[in-house]
Amino acid sequence: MGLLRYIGKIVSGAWTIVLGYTVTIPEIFRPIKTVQYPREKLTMDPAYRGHIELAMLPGKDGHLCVACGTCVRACPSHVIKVQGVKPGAMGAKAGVSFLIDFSRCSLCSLCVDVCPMNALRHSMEYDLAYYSRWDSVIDLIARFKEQQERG
Amino acid sequence: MSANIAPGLWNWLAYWLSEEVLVAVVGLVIVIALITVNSIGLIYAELKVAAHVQRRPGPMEVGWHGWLQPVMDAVKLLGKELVTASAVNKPLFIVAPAIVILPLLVTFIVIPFGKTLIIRDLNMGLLLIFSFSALNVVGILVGGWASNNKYSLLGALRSVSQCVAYEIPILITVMSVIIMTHSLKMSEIIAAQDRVWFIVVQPLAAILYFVASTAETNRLPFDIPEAEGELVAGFHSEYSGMRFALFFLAEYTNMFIVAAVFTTLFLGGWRGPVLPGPIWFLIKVYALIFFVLVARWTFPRLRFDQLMTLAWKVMIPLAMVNLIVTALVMKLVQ
Amino acid sequence: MISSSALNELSKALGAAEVHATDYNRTGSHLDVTVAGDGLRAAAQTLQGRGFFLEDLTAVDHRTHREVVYRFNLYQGPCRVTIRAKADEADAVDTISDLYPLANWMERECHEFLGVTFTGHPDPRRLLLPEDSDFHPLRKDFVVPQEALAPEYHQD
Amino acid sequence: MSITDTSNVNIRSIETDRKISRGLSEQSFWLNLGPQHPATHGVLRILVRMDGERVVEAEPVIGYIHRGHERMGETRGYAQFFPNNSRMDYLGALTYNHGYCEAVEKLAGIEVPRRAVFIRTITSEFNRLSSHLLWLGAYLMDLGAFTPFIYIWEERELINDLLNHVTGSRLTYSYNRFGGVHKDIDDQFITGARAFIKRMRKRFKMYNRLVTGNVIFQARAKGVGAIPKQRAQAYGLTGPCLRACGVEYDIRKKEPYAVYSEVDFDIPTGQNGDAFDRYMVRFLEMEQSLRIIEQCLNRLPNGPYINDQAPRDLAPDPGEVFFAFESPRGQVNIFIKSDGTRIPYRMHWKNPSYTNLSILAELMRGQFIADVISIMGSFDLIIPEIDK
Repeated sequence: MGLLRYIGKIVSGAWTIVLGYTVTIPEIFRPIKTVQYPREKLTMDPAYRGHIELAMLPGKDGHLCVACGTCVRACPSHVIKVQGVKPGAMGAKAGVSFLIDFSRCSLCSLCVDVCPMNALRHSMEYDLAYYSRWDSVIDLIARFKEQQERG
Repeated sequence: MSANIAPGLWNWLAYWLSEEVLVAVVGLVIVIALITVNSIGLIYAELKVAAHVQRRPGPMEVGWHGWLQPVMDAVKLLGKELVTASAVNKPLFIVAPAIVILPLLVTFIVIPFGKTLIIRDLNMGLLLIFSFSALNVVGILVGGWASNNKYSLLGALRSVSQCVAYEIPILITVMSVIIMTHSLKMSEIIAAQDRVWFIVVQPLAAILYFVASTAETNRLPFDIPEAEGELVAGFHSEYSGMRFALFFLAEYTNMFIVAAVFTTLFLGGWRGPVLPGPIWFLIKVYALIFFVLVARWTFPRLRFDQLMTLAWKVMIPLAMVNLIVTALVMKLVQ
Repeated sequence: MISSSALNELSKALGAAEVHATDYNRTGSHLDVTVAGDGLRAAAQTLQGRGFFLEDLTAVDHRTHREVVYRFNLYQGPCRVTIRAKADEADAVDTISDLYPLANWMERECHEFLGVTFTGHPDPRRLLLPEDSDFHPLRKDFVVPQEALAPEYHQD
Repeated sequence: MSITDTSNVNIRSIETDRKISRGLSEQSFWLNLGPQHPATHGVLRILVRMDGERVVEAEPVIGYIHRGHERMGETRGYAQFFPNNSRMDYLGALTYNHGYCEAVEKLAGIEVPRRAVFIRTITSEFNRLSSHLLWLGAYLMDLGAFTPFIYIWEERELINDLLNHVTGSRLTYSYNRFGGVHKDIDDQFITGARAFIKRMRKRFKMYNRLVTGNVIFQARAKGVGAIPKQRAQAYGLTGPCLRACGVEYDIRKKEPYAVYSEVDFDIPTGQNGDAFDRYMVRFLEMEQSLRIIEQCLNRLPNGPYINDQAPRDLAPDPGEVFFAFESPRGQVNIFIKSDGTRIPYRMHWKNPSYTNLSILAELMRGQFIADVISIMGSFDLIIPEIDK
């Protein structure tokens, strides 16, 4: 009896080894699943939250930021710096400088949530790497103008 | 005067150009080339097998489908600094990689690649292979000890006990083949498989040899001497550059030798239809290695004591039974 | 859900010095009592005898004094008992780590962050903070040292 | 050769050293597992005293990445703590997010629309699934099998794509908001989720063939690191580690939050409390998660996904709340005390990995070094969660 159990254990153990092979060997002949990153790129889902940028609205020239500073206060990591000027005595304030330090941003979307003007949205950028900490400071106004020029 | 020298020179030249020496020298060159090419090929195969098992393409950048990747790796390793930690035992530390690789070179003397493609068809061929490939473990022990690293030492100790445990089932299973061939000569073992391969006659011995030899080569699931999850890199934790590469080379060469012996013992060596002998030999060897490669990417690693249990409580009894049965049958057939 | 009479009985058994009104749906605990300094171990023993396990252990800095808050619960169903123990003038509370091994680490954490000493703790070393730290960062009077604050990003 | 020389090892306490070395052979030595070690999955360091291959005494040394989350919680507004949730437990970010929201909503008395609760449950369960999947791969990698680690990424990728479509992130989600969620789910998500459930059920069979039944895996996991039920309870283990010991304790069942009281699911439990049981509990839990998601998808109500009336700048009335929820690793306790200002007066988190780790020292005594790795792997430790 003991001998039979001993042999049974060996045989069943060996069988699970064979089962393991039956999983992995067929996989060799199946097509590849991975994306060859620098050569091919995935398109990001429209919902993807990259770093923030100023929203571009069709039929509108400029951005909507009025430099109210709500996003500055909402930001948990004190990433945002906004400066605005009043163009004249009457008109509303407009943001002239909107800096974010992306290296400290945690992409929580709180600033987008609180913006009363809906001036902010998330960009689609995901492969960002910098040589210097300076480079991670993004001027959103300059970025907005660049995008506008490109159309 | 020139007349006196000429015959001497001629004799001297004739001696050095004699078939025997020529075969030895050319053989050595070929062997060194072979182990390098074999290792590079196997590293490439490993990278690609691992990748495709995991549904990735593997290396694709250097050369067509990345075939130059292992070559580039070798170049990189050549260019690397040979770090010697201050607390190591320097002479032993330096000599260990050589101890690992040199005995493996010797074993190539008797590997029969083809009917005549064998450096020396020694009478004690099989014995020579086993005695020299067992020396491999001395290098590992020396390297692990000399590293003065606790992980390395643990790896080295494990390696020794593993090798001791698995040499025994290997030798016993081989014995049951030798009983049938009445010879340790490689060519005669192959000749004995004229009608039928020994894998058909001795299936259990073949399986046992395959498992035990995988353990001998420290391949997963038996790679406990270098278990990276536990011992970081085991016995070669402290090695870098070409010294590390030599350990690597030894591992892949060892795999080749083990598969070559399996082919000789159980798969009829170079025998096969249509294609020439050496090609058949290599096909069989690499087909076997393929299974060893896939095993690494399929199974978890055994624990140290389970490895010993497998050797002493499963493999050795089974090998003994196999040997006894073989001996009895041989006696009865006579 | 546990009946109020059972809770009354339990609070008596715990020797509660003070029973706080609590609403499970609002605060998350069924019973909320404060025990007097030396009554803590007795209360913990009582709870252990009734099959309660230690769920949480922390302290609150009330500026004037520290209060250690223990939470016990039952595996069978929710019956969360909050026990509060006021640390004495020397910021000391009896340890319960011999009763509940879990309390060992929780008390160590509590000690290093809030400066509450657990009398009789077998291993009062620092756990998460550096071994030589002499500050208690969760105390309300703790001022973050200037050099520990993140430098401005422009100074690269 | 100085194997007994401990001068180059950072000994934590010479006292402990002396205590341990009494009655031991001269061969025993200290070994530093970590903070940089392939099997510790982060900067966990375990100082072990070894006698040959056996561990005599082990002591986890933690705190290498302590960032002071509790202190951060006490210096910033309620909503500003969202990003911190996912930095504590990066694999169960959504469950943490969900739990934190529920706790604060309880404290401030914010109503949550039904649809939002369903969405939270679905996303939390997806997160639990992806966390368990990663654990499965990482555990097997500790045991030396590399390939399952790659296979689980395929499933995780699908989950991440689905969650990315809703939350906009792939790992450190801050998706839940007080009074609801950040973004509604759409038909693409629902069809994707249904397809995923169907596919996942097939993949479980593959994992069973490749891993569960494998003789080597069973040898490495069965009977390894068995925790007696009493010890598990004494150390206050939670989550799969406790359930593997046969205690049927799951916050989702015992103190249901979200919609867990309305959906039908089981709590898988083990018997022996060993690594294999922990594996099985997690494995079966994944199937239960699929069940929960399926039921939630079937019953998903229409309506708003966020309570518009919820105040932006939260300043709850003075009071305190204790809230427990089930993260993939076990019970997380949140204790928030408000003094009526916009910043919490006291915020305390009890993380399951932290309490689970405290039993490790006891569990490792007398084990093989290889088993130590297996035990650690089976605990599913998340180091940022331990170090807070």
